[in-house]
Amino acid sequence: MQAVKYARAGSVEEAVSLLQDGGDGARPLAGGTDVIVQARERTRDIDLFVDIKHIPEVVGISHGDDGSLTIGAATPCYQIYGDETIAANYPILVDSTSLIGGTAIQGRASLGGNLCNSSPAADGIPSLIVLEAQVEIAGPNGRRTVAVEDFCTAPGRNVLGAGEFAISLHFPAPAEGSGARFLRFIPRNEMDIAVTNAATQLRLDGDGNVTWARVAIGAVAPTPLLVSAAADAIVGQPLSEETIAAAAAASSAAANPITDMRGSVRQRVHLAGVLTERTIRQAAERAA
Amino acid sequence: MVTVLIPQPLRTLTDGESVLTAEGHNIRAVIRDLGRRYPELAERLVNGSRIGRGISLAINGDVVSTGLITKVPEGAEIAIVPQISGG
Amino acid sequence: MASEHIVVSCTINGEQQVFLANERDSLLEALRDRIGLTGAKEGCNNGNCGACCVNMDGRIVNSCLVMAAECEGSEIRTVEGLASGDQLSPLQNAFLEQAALQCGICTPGFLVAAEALLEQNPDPSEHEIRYWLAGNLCRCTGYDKIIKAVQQAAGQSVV
Amino acid sequence: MVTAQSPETEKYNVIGTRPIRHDGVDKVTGAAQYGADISLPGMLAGRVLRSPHAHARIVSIDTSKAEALDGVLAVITNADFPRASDEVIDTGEGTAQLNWVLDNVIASDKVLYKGHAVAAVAATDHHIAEDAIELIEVEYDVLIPVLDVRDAMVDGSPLLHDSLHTGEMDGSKSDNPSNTASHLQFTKGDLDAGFADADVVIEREFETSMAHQGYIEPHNGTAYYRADGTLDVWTSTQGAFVVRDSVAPLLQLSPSQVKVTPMEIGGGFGGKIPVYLEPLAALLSQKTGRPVKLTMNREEVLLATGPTSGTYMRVRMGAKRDGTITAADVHLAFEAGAYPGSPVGAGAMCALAPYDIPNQRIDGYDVVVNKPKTAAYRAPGAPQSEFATESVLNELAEELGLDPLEMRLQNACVEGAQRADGFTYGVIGNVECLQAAQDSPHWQSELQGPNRGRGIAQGFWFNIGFESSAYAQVNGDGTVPLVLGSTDIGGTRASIAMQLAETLGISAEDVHPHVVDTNSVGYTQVTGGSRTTFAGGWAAYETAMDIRRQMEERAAQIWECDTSDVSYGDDAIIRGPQDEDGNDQQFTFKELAAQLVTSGGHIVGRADVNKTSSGPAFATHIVDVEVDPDTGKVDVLRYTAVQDAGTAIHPAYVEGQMQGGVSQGVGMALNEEYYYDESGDLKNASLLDYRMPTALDLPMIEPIIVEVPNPGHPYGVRGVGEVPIIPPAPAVRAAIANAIGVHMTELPMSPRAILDATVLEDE
Repeated sequence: MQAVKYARAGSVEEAVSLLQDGGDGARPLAGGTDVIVQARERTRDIDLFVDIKHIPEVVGISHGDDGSLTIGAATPCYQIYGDETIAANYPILVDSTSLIGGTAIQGRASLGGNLCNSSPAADGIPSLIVLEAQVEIAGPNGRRTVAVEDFCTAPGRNVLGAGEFAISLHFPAPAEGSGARFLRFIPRNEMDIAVTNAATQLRLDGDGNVTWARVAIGAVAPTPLLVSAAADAIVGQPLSEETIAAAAAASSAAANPITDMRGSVRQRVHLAGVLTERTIRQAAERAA
Repeated sequence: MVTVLIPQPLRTLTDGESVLTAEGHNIRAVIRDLGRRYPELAERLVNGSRIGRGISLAINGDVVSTGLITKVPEGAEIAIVPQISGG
Repeated sequence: MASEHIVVSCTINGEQQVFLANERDSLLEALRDRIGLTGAKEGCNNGNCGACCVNMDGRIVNSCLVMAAECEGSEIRTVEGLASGDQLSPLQNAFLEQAALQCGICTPGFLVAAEALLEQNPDPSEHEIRYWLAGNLCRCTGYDKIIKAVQQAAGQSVV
Repeated sequence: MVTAQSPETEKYNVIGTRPIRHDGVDKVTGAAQYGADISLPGMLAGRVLRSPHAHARIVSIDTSKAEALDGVLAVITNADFPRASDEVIDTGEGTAQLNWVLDNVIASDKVLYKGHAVAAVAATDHHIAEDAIELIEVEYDVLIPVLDVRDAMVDGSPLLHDSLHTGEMDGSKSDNPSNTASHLQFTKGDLDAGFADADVVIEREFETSMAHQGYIEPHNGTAYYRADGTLDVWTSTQGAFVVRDSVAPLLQLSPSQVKVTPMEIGGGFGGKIPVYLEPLAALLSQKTGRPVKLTMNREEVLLATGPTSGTYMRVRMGAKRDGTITAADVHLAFEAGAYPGSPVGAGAMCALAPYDIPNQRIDGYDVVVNKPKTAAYRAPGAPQSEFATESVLNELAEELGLDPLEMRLQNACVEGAQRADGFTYGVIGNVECLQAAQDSPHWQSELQGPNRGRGIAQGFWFNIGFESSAYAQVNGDGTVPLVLGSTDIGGTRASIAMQLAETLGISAEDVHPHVVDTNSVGYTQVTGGSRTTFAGGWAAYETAMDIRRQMEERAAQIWECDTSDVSYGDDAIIRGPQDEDGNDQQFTFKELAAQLVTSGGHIVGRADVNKTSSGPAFATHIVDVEVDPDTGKVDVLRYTAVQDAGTAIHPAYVEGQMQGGVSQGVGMALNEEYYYDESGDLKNASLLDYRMPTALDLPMIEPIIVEVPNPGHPYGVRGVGEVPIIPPAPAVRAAIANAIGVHMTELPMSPRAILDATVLEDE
């Protein structure tokens, strides 16, 4: 473990100033399941942890009167998948949060942390993208909001500037007739990083036409990808073998992966299609 | 009399013979007897007071663990095998 | 590069503890090196094996992924806190009766994790047990007897 | 819980029952002390600097900055050790050259794999030790790494060792240096004639990856060199005496100066036989005069401790239309890692061991590559070689339209059959295992559903015996402390104590087994090779017989009669002649125990045995899988493991060994691999990416224990630990072929590999 100090922030303002004063070596600490490992294995220079999970605004779940949802960035996964309203209205968030790590990881890890760690293979981000989530960021110049698909910029990198950190995620109310599904492919049944993952949200009208869709894929590019071409392939008509296959092909075409110990280029390109197809079908089942 | 089975790679030391017979009440005596006809073989099978490097001997299917003084029953079959380790 | 020491106060197995830790210590290191509770084990030190599982404020966590400094004011339960005196818990007894351990290094983590499962789900299915315990690796048993021990502790009939 | 004894063990009182293991309470309360749990006054923490390169010459090492860091008390390199000779030392069940042992512990002129130890520090705190190794400056001359066993064997390949020449079994050496350390060969019959006799011949090539033992406890070693020149070592090891006999010569100490205390051990599977940290801790302690503890992290374990060999294998096998196997030709090239000593010999001897094949040739090559030095791993060598041969046998059965189980029965070795290496079988349970599998509910059931398949495979392992020691005394209350030298990795305190209890006619609970240090018990070989319950049980039996004799003598003294008139019955009643009044004289064990102290003192029984009649083990496994053709993922649906245990002393722990072996075998079959990049960097050195099965990856594993008692053991014990890791990979391969019609040729049969062999094949 690097020589790292610890500070517990009691408010957003305090966290911002701690992070700002701490400079490049200061990192927000939520569940710690990524940053503590990075500090220990010296894969990232960290000399200060700013613990943000005791800030009331940064932890917890609130449901708006309009059906929208706000999740504190440091809210641990188990609270998210244990929330009955989320399970009913945003089951895709249960998909993601219940397969990040194992039970013990889920006791600490958060969606905000998953997002800010900005791994190309993050299992939270594709779901956030297809749900059109917005991340609220606090920093020295006040607050700003960024669409999740614009958040990650490179492996381990994102739009957060000096002294900034994510405080919450906002989700619009699910539209009538919508359904969403997240799937990942891993060699085991648990505990692995995704070889490839995918999420789809779509809306069906009364006639079974897809009126709107979003498809996102992960672990196939430097950042999780919103694949508009895949969505375009299914929107405006009822789902069919042909449209689903076209969407899958669009995802495979959009994939630009690398070969590493978790998967090969052609495996990932192939799986992007397979998972796109499967999430579309299963999102449609949920929409129906 | 005992029978000694010679694995293929050691037959360079036995003029190609694959099965030899020998006399002896223990391993040392058997090897000494073999050495009268096949001195290079005997040299390979003994390393000072021990059985030769990297090999084991098995009497009737049981690997010898008590070295050159291990008793050899009359009529026994001796095999020459590589050392085995277990996990 | 020098690191300083910090004072942490928390409740461990029902006892109020105040201890001195290196500010770089994880909860696992603090438990083992500073407090002398060596029941939680280091298997991987990055959250992938579960040998260091402890219960923190009612949830199981990998104590290697918690900084000691984070524990200020929290309530920690370790494998050492499962038995009361020489009375083993039903889960501990079940592990012994089902021969659910071989080398025993993963056992503390499994016990802490399985107890947390039974607290929130007293009658889990085999799949629920396997899912809950997927973050705890055991290399000796093939998991059969561990699953059966949890089933036994849950009062289920075990073949 | 199943408590009924098997028909084979019904005649016993203790054997075949399932008592609570003696060390159990300590292990469920967290009280058990494993190697890393030790804490000593004044103890320092050590840390090892490791090579970032797979193959490089060390130009220079500058430790000055590390030494200057506050809190650092010593920094050592290979140069600080006494020069090691090329003498051969006993390293457990094998031997090794002392200088290679040292060079693997800490590199001398070259680093030979990524993670090879280069220097070690001792500091007041492990955080400081970690900082200190970052300050050590090493200049390397990076060399081309040799990473593939076939490339390594080619003339002109870069050499790991300039002094290594290929050794033949006859003692001759190759003229030119080579990465091939040795070649061995076994032959039987006439190979060409055998193939000419065959109606069908199948030839396949296989590649398997290195795979790690994966014990959950990382290596550790604590040493304290005292002012009087004695050295104490505490460590998690499979063999305390091996540690003593390795550390002593490396530090040029007498074995009598070194005491090794085996701590509880968190798994080993063969990987905790070699020394890694103990010599470093010892030298650091010698330099500082304080106890030093070294522990590895998981990355170090995967980078630098023994995995099992990766291989290239080729098998050609021929059979007649009726299923008779006529010939088999097996070529095995095993990666030894950085220094010679792969398990290719055992692999070669096991390759065709279950089958009576008249014409055979088996060639084996031990090849060094720039990867960690391999160590024993559960039935070392056999999971690879039998994967190759069992796989080809399954394909032959498929080609001939024969039931693969029937075909095995048809060719199975029985008592009197001789292997190519010259071994002749005594009483074995090969056929009995196959028959039990045939009769099992699993084999009798029908598998339904798309993309599902069933596979079967057989496994063979020798089991070993060797030296074990024990002693026990009889306390006044009739309890018996039993002192052992065998590290208890999986319940052997219980299985050995049960054999003592059985022999004495007392309960398992009245025996209190203890594992002690190397000064407190006679020489005992490693816990490994499936030998511990066999040989430890022998020692316990002899110890108990010694006690029985002494108790007969004591009773004779008390009754003032001839010892020959006293008999110790198997019911633990000591019976003497009638007394002067014509009354029967007898003691129960406890009654006589209570009188020992007043009738001449306590009784201590002891034994030191060196047995090799360990009795081979066979196993038959059946597996059902489902393959996802779109992702290449294999799910294991159902698993049955049949195995001959000889006599199952503690059936629950026999089952546990079978289930655990299956789990490791399935891991090797499906996902476990060493993933290197072209520079020799191991890219998956974590338990995240070295994927061992989780609880969610396996179904319940149905164990069927067959008992064909070993005539070479008083209770018929055969080793049980190793053979169950062998059949899973070929059985899973057959099941995959049965499910989707593809015959895989590599291990692991990962989703990536299966996709490459199926939907992505033409791309």
